[in-house]
Amino acid sequence: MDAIFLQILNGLDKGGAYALIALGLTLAFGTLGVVNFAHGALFMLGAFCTVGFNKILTLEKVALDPTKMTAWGTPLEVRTPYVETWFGDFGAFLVDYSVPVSLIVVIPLMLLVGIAMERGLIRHFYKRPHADQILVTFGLAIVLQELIKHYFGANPIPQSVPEIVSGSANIGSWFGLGDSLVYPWWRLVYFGFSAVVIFSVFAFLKFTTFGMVVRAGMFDREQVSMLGINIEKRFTIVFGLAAVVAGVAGAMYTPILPPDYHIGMEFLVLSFVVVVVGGMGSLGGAVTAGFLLGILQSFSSMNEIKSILPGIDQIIIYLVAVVVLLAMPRGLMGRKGVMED
Amino acid sequence: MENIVLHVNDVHKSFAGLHALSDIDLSIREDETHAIIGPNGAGKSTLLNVCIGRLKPDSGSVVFDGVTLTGKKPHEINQLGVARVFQTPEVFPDLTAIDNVMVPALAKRDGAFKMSLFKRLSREKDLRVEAERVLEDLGMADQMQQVASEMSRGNKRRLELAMSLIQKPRLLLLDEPTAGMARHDTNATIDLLQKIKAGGITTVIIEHDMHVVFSLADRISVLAGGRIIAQGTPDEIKDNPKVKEAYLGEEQV
Amino acid sequence: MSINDFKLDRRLLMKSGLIGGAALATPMHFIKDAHAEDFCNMPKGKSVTLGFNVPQTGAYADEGADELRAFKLAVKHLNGEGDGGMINTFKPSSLKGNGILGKKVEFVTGDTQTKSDAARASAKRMIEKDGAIMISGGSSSGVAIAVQGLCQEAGVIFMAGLTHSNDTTGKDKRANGFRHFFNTHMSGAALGPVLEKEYGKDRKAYHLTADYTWGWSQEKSMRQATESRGWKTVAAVKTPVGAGDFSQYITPVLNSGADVLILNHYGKDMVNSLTQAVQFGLRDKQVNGKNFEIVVPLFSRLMAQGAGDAIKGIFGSTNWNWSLKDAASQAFVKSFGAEYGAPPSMAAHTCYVQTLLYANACEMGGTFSPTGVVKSLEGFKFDGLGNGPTEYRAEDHQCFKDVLVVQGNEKPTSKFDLLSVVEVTPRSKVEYDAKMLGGSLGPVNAKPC
Amino acid sequence: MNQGSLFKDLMLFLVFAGVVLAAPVLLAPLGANYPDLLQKFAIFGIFAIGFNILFGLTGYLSFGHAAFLGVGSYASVWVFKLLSMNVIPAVIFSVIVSGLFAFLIGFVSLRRSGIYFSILTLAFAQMSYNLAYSVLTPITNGETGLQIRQLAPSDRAADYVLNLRDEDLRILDQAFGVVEHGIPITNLFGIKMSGYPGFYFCAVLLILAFGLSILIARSNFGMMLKAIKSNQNRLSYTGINTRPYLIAAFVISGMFAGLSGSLLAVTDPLAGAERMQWTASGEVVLMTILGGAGTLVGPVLGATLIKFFENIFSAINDNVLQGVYSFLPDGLREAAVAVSGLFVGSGWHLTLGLLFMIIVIFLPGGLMQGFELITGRFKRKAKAETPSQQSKQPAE
Repeated sequence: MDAIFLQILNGLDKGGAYALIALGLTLAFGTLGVVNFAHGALFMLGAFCTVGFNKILTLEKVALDPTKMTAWGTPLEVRTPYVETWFGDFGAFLVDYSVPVSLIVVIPLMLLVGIAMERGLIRHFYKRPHADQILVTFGLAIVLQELIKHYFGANPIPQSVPEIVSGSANIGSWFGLGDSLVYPWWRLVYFGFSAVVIFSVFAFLKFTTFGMVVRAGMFDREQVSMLGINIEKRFTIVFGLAAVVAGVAGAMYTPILPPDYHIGMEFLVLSFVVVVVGGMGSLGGAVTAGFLLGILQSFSSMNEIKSILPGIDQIIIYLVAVVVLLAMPRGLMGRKGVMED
Repeated sequence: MENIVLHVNDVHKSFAGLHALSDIDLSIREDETHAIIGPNGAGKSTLLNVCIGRLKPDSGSVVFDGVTLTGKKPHEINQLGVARVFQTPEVFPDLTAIDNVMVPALAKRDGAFKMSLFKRLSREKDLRVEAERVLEDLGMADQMQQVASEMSRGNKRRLELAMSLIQKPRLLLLDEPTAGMARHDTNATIDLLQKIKAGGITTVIIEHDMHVVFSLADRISVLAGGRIIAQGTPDEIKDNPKVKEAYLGEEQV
Repeated sequence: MSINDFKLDRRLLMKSGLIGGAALATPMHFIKDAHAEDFCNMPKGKSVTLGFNVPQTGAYADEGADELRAFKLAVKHLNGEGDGGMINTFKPSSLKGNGILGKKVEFVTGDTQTKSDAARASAKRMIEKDGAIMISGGSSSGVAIAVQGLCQEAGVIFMAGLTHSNDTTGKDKRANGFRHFFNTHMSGAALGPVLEKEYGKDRKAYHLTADYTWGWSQEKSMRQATESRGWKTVAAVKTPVGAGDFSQYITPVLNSGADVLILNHYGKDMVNSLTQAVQFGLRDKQVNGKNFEIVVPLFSRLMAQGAGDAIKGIFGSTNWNWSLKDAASQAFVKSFGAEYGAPPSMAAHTCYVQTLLYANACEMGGTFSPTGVVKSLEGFKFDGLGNGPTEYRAEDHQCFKDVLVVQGNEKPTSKFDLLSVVEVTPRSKVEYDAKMLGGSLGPVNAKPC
Repeated sequence: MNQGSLFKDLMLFLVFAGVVLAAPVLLAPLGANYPDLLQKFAIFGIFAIGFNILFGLTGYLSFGHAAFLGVGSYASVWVFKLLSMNVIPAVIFSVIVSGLFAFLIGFVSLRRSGIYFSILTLAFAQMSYNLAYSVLTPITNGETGLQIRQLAPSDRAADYVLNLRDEDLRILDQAFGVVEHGIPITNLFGIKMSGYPGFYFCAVLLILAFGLSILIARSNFGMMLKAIKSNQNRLSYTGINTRPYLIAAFVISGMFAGLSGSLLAVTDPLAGAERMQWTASGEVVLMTILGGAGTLVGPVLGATLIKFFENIFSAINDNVLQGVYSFLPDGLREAAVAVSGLFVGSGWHLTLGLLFMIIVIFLPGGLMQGFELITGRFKRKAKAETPSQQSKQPAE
């Protein structure tokens, strides 16, 4: 019973991450019609904004201690972070909270990245064949990756969570289910965070005039343009929004998965599968598919199931994708005519 | 009694509770040109789509030459000898005019599928001659090597007509062949269609333009609110009060 | 638009005619003069070329970069430049500091991408194009076995880099291949006594195992080593390689009744699963009245950086660590640190040692011929390369030496100071019968290529 | 202008054959004239040609073609292990097996179009990869990859079934009394299939594959595929059942992939699961688009370019750069080496990424458009047509 409860939590947590990643992709892919292979790279950039932020916060003053030597005969370096020297306790607090605080940096930076990408590159590819979009965005993804590798190295870089949420929450005691039901605080935070972001994006597109115009534009761009509305400008902002959503998803995920320059590629295929299973052109579909795949993946990893179907956890995502796409021609909630040819 | 080529029996079709077609009975005779007219939203296109298998009727059947078309796939219906020209010209935009016509020619000769991997298309001399002739007949001798996407709308429409004609269909369905045309082009189209008519092809034509209808049609069915309200020769239709009522305020008959 | 319409003018036709003519004459130029060569890529000039095949892209790129640093350092030392590093401590040494057999050592590099196909393509280039006579490097067993097989076919020597699977010198051993690095069996054998001492006999272990050959082999070795000491195995669960998020495999551990989690993961999988296991509070747990513990059988300091604080206090094994105090290790660390400003990793160490051992074998036999090199290396006993007295066993071309059991440092003094050595398990404790792992070396390939 | 004359096609074929056979000479100045890389050029050329038959002609973008390549490799190695080191049975068997596999996957995946089709093929390929890597290890030998082994001792013949991964049978070779020392090498009736003979074997098959692709592109069948790409819906109203055409194209291109997988095993008998990973499927997509999808020669050029970067650029290290810039004074040389070092060696991916972007931005029709620019045809053509249409055509 506990095991199932925990797997549901795992599924929700995973699903939150998948949904968040897919949400950004489907904004650009399902609605603007751009096959964005650089989406994973945006996720990775978000993560590295956080890493960079933390690096800056922990920049150290290096003093040489000539009395002690390293094994290779140079004086030992004594390092103290500037932030702590300058701000004392507040500095320490900043370092402790660097992951959530970094969002202040991640959001504007990713918005800029997204807008620059759309203006500088993607815009010229709206009318080009999907194949060209794939090639150019894939090229861009590689370039971004290599730049990150150049500055941060290839190894994963750990990020710690704030002290206050570093342990596990005793969920069992909340529901009177005993003490053995524990779950890491940060994962709960991440789940809550993804829910907030998803709802904000939906609310933004649903209740603002901007959102209404964008949704109309997704259905019929020409029609909206004929009304004298500058839909291109709004699409730029939508792309920026997609970049922000991908970026914050990556940033907040860093304590769970120490990021390296390649992390985006690992999420790329998954995010495409989630978006397509959800159905092209449907934000709700992407989110639903994210949670569906997250939960199914968690359950398929249970020993009880693996012992009957060995290796099922390795292929479950793809298996579900095949079943859904064969049973429902346009995924869970896809719109007709979007990316079908 | 003349031969009945197409028989539409008591067809019903509704979309989300809205009756698009009800009690449709229609017989198309061999070699006649039959026009279906009606105000906007009368269900003309729906009827045509039912005839070519694009839409499945809720009840009733469509029988072509003794074969029930209901539930058949588009290519099967075409292979039976039913060709269609679409309202917005549907061609192969990336292919040249001659290739656009070669494709249906091959479909007619080789059937719905043939693995002719090594047969060079350029060696299909007979078909090519025929295709060129059809294009020439339609006044497209100069455009044979032009890629369809670069053609004017009028030329695309003629090309599509050529694609249908090369198949020598037993039944040709034309969906508003003059939609959006200027008067001058419309007249040219009428001439063209008259030529085709003279060649003896059973044709069903959906049209808004009464000038076109009365210049071509042998018989006319009037559709309104998803029902056939009148049927007869052009002269009969002209004087039919129901038709006048249906068209009142919309168009001068 | 397709090429079919590109203009065929007379010039092009003439050119193609020319090309056709050239094509007919071609093969003759490329069949090497077999008689002048006794074995593949026999060095004829004043230099000898070694091929260093390391991951430069992908997850192990940093490890590969460190290996490459070590190779360059070894070449420097062999050519008599720099401070000589471990050449000074290595004995019995036939190295003279004037290259190998008087020929200057040169090297070529390539990118394995940690993929067998790419690694073999890269090694083939070194052999076919650059004339490399020995290939070394790599940071995974799949790649090592693939390249070893290739070197066997081509008739050059393969000195394996970081490869930990039993198969490299077991089932998949080859006469032309040699491994200095230890293997999963040795890890298990070395860890067993330490785990017993630290955690007692009455323990229940839960294994998470990377679902591929190395993972299975590591799991098997750890189960052997722990079960023979009274531990029970509660469950052994296979996890997909590159799973990223391991939460769905970790939560079942919580209520399984196990009190030890053994992570048979390497590289990024290890970083992720360890980080996440610690986040799930496993190490703060009390089970069966004991502290819950995590064990990582194969530790790499370079990769462990990625797990941050999570590695503190965790036991594992390693082939070598820069904190060792013997003269050889210190000489190597000094030389490497002075050159690159950071201490070498165990991957770097094994690559450096392999290069020296190869050079030494050539000097011993007085020849570059694979036959001679194999003969010199087989059964070669040496010391002064950082692992104490070591022997290249003739039966399986595996080095036998002491194995280090390490623990994550609670209070590291620098970002390099992650592991401390808690036990040096003597060679006798980790040795096994060569027949145990199966496979056969086959004949040495020293044919011309 | 889709129909070249027979004469032009023949000339194209002959020039292509000449260039391929002379590749060892032509590529010498680039340092790419060693057997392994030449083999890779030919093999991935075949792969890309086959992929182009599906993608270039029908517009259906498969993201799982590497699965067929992988299956072809495994099938070949199994033939080597069980029957004979002669490459003919292996190649034939591989093409058949991958064709069957492609039929199965195509039959299901082609029920959908557009992105849905792409994801279905991706899903099948990823499942194949994941299973081959782990659960199917008894057939694929997992991460290590399936290899040729020494013969099982004859007295063990009774229980060989248990140990086939590690001990081989080679029934045909044994029947013909072939004597083996250690692990044998693949051969074509005695000619060893490594080195240059291996390249020429692949080259001949590449030329045949190229010829076949010309035939298909010019055939009635090819015209139907182009019509599918242009307007599939219209085609079915024209009386064509598009599904069997698509399945046939899918199977043919799967067989080309199987052939290239087989040749990978022929020239280097080891079959690993990573050949089936999505990155490998992505690679052939990139090769085809880079060269120019829908063109005849483009895919081969794209394959050559990517393999060239992978093998030659990645091998350039600081030492080599020092040599290249040796003519510069010290300080300048160090700077030049440092800057160039970003793009070669471990930075070769960066160069590749930039190359992708530059080509697709400036040459929307892929390398073939660049080629046409050089041959001057583009300019003449541009007078007749608007440049945008001209440039748009090839990649659609």
